[in-house]
Amino acid sequence: MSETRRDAVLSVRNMSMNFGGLRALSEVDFEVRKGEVVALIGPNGAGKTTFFNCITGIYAPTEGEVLATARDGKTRRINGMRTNLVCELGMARTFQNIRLFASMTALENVMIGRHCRTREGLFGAIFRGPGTRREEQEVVDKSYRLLQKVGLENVANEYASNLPYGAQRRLEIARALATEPFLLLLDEPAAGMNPQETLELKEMVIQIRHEFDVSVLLIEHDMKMVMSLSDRIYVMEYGRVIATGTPAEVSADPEVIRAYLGEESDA
Amino acid sequence: MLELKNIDTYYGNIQALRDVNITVREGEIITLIGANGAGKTTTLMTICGVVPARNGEVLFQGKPITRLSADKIVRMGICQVPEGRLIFPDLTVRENLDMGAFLRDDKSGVDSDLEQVFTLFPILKERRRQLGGTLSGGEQQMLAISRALMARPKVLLLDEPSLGLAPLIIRQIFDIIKQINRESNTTIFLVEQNANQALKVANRGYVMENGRITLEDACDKLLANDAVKKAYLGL
Amino acid sequence: MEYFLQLFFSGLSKGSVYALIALGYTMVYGIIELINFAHGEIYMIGAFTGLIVAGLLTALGWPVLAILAIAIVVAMFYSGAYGYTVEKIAYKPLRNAPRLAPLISAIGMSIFLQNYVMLAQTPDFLPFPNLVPDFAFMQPFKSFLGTSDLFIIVASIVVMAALNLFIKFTRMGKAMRATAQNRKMALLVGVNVDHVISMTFIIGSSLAAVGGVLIASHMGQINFYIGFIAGLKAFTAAVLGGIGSIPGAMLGGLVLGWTESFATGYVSSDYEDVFAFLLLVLILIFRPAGLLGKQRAQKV
Amino acid sequence: MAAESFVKNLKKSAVAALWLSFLTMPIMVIRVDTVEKTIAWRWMHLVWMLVGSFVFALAWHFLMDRRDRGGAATDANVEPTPSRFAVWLANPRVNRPLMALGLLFATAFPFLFSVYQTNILISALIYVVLGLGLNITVGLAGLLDLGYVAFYAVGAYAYALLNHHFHLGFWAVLPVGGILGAFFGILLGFPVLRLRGDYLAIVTLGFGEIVRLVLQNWDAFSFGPSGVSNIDRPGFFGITYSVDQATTYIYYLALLGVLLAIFVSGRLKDSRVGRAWLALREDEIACQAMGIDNTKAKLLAFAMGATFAGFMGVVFAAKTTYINPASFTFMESAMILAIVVLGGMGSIPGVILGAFLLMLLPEYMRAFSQYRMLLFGATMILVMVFRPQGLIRARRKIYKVNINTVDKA
Amino acid sequence: GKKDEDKNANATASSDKIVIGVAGAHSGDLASYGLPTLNAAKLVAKDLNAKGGINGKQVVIEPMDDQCKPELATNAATKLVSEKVNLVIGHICSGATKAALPIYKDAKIIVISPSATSTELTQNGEYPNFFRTISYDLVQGKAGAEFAVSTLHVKKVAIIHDKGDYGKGFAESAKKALEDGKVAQVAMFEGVTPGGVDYSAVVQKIKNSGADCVLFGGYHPEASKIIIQMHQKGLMIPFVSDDGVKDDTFIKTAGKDAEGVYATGPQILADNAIYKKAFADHKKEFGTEPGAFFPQAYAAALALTNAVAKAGSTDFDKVAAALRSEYVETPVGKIKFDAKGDAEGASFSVYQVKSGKYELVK
Ligand SMILES: Nc1ncnc2c1ncn2[C@@H]1O[C@H](COP(=O)(O)OP(=O)(O)OP(=O)(O)O)[C@@H](O)[C@H]1O
Ligand SMILES: Nc1ncnc2c1ncn2[C@@H]1O[C@H](COP(=O)(O)OP(=O)(O)OP(=O)(O)O)[C@@H](O)[C@H]1O
Ligand SMILES: [Mg+2]
Ligand SMILES: [Mg+2]
Repeated sequence: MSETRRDAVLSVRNMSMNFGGLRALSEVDFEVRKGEVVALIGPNGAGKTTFFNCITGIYAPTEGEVLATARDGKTRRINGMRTNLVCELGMARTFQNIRLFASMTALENVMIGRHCRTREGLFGAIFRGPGTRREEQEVVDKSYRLLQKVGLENVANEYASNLPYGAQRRLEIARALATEPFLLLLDEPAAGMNPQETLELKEMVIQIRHEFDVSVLLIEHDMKMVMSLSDRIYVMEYGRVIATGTPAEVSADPEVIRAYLGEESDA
Repeated sequence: MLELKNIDTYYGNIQALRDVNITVREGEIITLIGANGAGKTTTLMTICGVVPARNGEVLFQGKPITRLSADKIVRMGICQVPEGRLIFPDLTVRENLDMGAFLRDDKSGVDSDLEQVFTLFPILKERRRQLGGTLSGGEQQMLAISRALMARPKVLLLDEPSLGLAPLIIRQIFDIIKQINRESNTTIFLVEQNANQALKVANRGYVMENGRITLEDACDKLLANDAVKKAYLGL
Repeated sequence: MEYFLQLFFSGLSKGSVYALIALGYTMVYGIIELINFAHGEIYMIGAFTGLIVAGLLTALGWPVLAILAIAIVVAMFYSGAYGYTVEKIAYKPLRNAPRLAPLISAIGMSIFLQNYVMLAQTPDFLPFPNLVPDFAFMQPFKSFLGTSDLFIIVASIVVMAALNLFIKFTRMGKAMRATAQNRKMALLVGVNVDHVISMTFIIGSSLAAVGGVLIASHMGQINFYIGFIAGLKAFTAAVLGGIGSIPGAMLGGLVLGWTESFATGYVSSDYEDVFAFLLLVLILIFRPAGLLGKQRAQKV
Repeated sequence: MAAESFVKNLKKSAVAALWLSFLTMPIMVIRVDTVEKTIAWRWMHLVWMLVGSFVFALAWHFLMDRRDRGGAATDANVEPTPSRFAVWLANPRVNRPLMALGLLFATAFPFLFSVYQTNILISALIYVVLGLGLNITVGLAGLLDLGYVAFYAVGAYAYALLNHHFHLGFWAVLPVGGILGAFFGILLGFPVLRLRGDYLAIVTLGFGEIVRLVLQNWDAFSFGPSGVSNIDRPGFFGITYSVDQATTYIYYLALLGVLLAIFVSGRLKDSRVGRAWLALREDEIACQAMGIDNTKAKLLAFAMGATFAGFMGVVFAAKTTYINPASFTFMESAMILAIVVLGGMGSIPGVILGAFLLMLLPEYMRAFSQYRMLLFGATMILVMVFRPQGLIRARRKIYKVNINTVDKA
Repeated sequence: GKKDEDKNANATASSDKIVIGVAGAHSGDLASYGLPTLNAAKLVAKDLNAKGGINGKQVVIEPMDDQCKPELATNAATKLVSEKVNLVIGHICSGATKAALPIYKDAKIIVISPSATSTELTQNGEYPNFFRTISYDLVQGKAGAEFAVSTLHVKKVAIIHDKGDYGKGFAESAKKALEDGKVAQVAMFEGVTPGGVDYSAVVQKIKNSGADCVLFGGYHPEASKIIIQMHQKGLMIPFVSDDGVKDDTFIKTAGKDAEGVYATGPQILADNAIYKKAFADHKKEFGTEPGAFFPQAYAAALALTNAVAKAGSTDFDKVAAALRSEYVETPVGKIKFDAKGDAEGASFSVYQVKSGKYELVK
């Protein structure tokens, strides 16, 4: 299981994370391959978000190894790497508790995502030469296009904090996409959306995966979305991976039913 | 029990609610569904006096509460589980629950309620010494619900209680809603994205679009309504 | 060794002075996250009220300790009332405003109150009668600690302990902690936030008055400007100890007092403040939330 | 309705007047001398207080009603409806000529008004630049800096000492001041990287005090409290001027500084760097997770702000020709911060207006002599209460999308 | 001559008035040293005006606040210049005075300060327009040091100052005098932070240093706190200080601890009629006793108005000449000014607090 496949973009080996006495993750092995949509599910408090935090550098895992293969084909060890460098490498995330830049407009929020892909510095900003101007316009245009992608172009100039919950979630996705990731990490993107909106979101994710050629790692409690969207699923409980496999395999796994899905899965 | 009459609510100069009329009878479960940004959260905030209505009136047990401050409204027995897992991040789980019972004086009742909440959500008992802010999303949501239960309100306003919870727990939440409605005759005002489930537990439902109530009916009727099916049930 | 002890006690009494003012500071800060620059002025007003009471009662020929008691009570009342009013005028209208707006109105309030007292009373220094008589039993320790030093130390410990119990165990204390963390949430559990904030200001301000009277009596003089430096030092102490934390304010005050005292004693008083601030920077680098402050629960 | 609320306000004001009179009674009325054992009762003060506070309370309630009727205008992210005047002003066809007119006026100023007027305007202009500098650190990047005046002191002492010891001229030291400012900015930035909010505030405050105390105590270096006098006024290719001429000359220098500062901070605000600062202000974690290097952004913000102050320090030393540590107290930092917040955080015209208000107000209130600081403090409170977002609130730029390229995609 | 408001300025300075600017700290932390000067000027002007003014011209006082800050002082000075005031009393702090003087010099306005003691102000000869009624640091410090050595016969002196330009100036010249004299040794030389809540650490340090005398440069608030704490800690050595301490407020605030304290200062004879009158007038007019530097300020106002009267105009050269040549009776003695601008004739001596009053030593 721990043998790394050649097309893995993310592979995690034997990772653990302790908070004081609490072991939030223990000996997790994990892999995302190129172009895949992988879901991570599990009961509340299982350690899913903590897993995201560990691989994006927000926490440094207590043990284990995180390897990422960026678009350049090189594989790097990234545990403990600073968050911004992880993002620059090409792993972008959204947050479970939405973290938008509240008093910036929707468009600007996305433009922030372009930051690590642009180079304009202090002097460029002050003198605003043709190169800078071109880059700026490109940032604006690309960001706007991303807003179109997630259906928010008509609120481009609204403050992010004034958008409804669902729109904020989509805006976070657009912002993450703006960093040109090879791996998109979504933490409960459908939370706060109704079934219809969830459906639209799913379509959106599928489209994004093709168009931007990204792998997606998804935490979600909406089983309908998870089951129909993902190629593979990892199930976590008390910080351990208790099952992996295709949606069909996982949803039939008695362990998973006991720990997470419950008897009659009517999702 | 609770009545909203011609409510208009604004954020600055943006109108979020337009002429909203809702009636909740005692002992009833009603649900309010609607798309993102329809104004559901705003409706609850207006009832609680956090975002006061500019026009119209809110009546509770026949008395107007429109201009009362939020704490007075809570004192009258209206309690809200707010959207987005609002909890006290630097208080422990236990202290958060105690804050829920802030207005209560019956110590023994509070203690037994605490036990009850811990049996409902055993994970909270495990985590009772942890700071609220470090809980996982779902744990925070459970804490928020439990906190409201600790207040023993007459009317419980729930804003998307199932948000971020595992399927198993969601089912449990809806059971709890039914249970407290049945056992302590708590009136419940449920705002849900999970319209399917919500319409199943509730007696009556309202549909909100762009700050207006567009439909109002018994839940089974709404479940059968084509427009509702298409827009909210994802069928 | 004796020199060390002397400096230790100097630092202790100086630190207690800081702590006594810092306690009120930290309370107010804890609840509305406002650096209340006017707190020093409330302390000054407490001292002036104490002076006026002492003046009136001395004229009537009352015994000193009775004067002290009454002066403290009246000063507490008036300072509390000032605190209440200041909050209503300068901070309450700014509840939803950007975070720095009340900070600026606090600075404005500080300037206003200073000049108000200067104009209404006098710009000059006024003698403040010594209301704390020297106790005989303190005589042997005189070169370490005077009676008024002892009074201040005891007062600050008592106030700290009482405040700590109050915050931990009363309903109002609970409401204060809730309000401090999240005002909207506190509203939703039925806390009367306005009332709680007013109470915090009243309590914090009356504590400043206790400090005002005792310290003025200790120093023997006051003028309209004494609040400014005292306020700044108290603020430093509160941050050092971990702002919002009651025992922290006490500890912060003492650490500050000791630093200054030892820096003076072993290096030079020229640089006592430099040492105090350097220590502050050092401590905050290693404990970004102060000595006893809790790092905010930050989960992503 | 209006009459009813007026009567209500009347009542409220009466209560307020009674309360305020009661509150101020001891300090306003009684004056004791505990040595001579005399007591003076000044009951007239109480009468004034009653009348004054009643009028004040009435005005207060009237304005408060008006403010609150404007909806949740205090809410950070709700744009109030711009007044018709603001809309008119926002029209480039109106504001361009207006700006040109303003610039023309500013250019002609020294020839129209007295040296005194020019002189205080120089102070105001210096503070405009300081405000714009601090606006970068506080307004854009959200790093509350209460020790900003330290950088100003660094610039001023750089010129004073280099001039005193080596007779270096104004123009030679000007860049040195800026560079030293930036250097000290970074020096301060490093230890405080991990600190948040008000912990940052106190450390910066401490830093400012340390710089001042060192200047005050280290005689051998800085001449201690007696300061450095006879600093050369700026020359121009060896020409020296009389006081009047020099004032005019420095005025233009300061004006140039202001224009430059407006230009630079305006450009920065809507640039990649500026957006990174805003993001940093809003949410550090998200900011970092979006690939922004927080450390770099913070240090850059400190350094940029400090550079402005360093430059202005040099100008200041050249203007007064004498400096001592008394000019660089905490109160000065507080004033610059007040300029930024009162004017409107992040808003360039706001900061300019704030600087003019806070610097010129005390000057023009000289007529009130001893009451001027009282009124000044009151003004600060009132402006904040009635315009919590500052005099001119910052507006985010509306970016123009190039539709062609977008559609092509 | 270009400004459009010159009309106003001319109105204030019209030929039937003599406008005297009074500049100094009228607000802020040092207001208590600045406002007494303003009061003194007002009292003198009132007296003169009651007698019909100077040569028939009314005297008008124009207060100008500088908070003792250099940059505000330059603003205040330019403002006074542009208002065409004829003469200036002020500024209070040496720093502010240094910043403002070049402006007055350029405008040819006479400035007379009651309290700016920095030695270089007069001694470096740069400001022919500057006079003062207070003796400067070098004289004061030296006087204090010499008194300690020759009269008190001390051997080890602790020199303390308040880190301000006034106090440190005094302390430094005292130190220099002691080191030059080589009779007594300087045990410690340190500044205390003004406005502090407690000075017991520095007092312990003095005690520990084995000094047998304290020389203090600074103002009375710090002095009284230090002396009180010295006595509390049982440190009963002589305390010698400067003009800033020779103030009745000091005796009041330090109470019985003030007894025995020495301070240098201008000689105000107990029966000086002018001072008595000024004192009484102040109480009558303002309801309080005068504050710091009041006698010097009163003297400055008298000297200035007298010189104008003698000169018959406010012309710079004439008034300066009159100041240098005409003796005038003031609270600080019968004085005129020397070529550099320092007061001559003011006898300068050492005082000691005895039963609640400053009394001349010897
Ligand atoms: N900073 C922290 N300090 C202490 N405990 C923490 C911290 N962060 C997370 N935990 C604990 O670790 C466990 C895992 O949390 P995590 O947020 O990863 O859960 P999750 O799987 O994302 O759950 P959910 O589906 O509810 O979001 C939880 O029990 C939580 O209380
Ligand atoms: N603080 C605010 N300031 C300005 N506008 C706001 C604010 N909060 C909400 N709104 C606006 O009010 C409208 C109603 O929002 P509300 O939050 O009530 O919707 P909702 O139905 O609860 O949506 P969701 O399902 O996303 O929670 C939305 O258009 C939203 O943009
Ligand atoms: Mg999670
Ligand atoms: Mg909602």
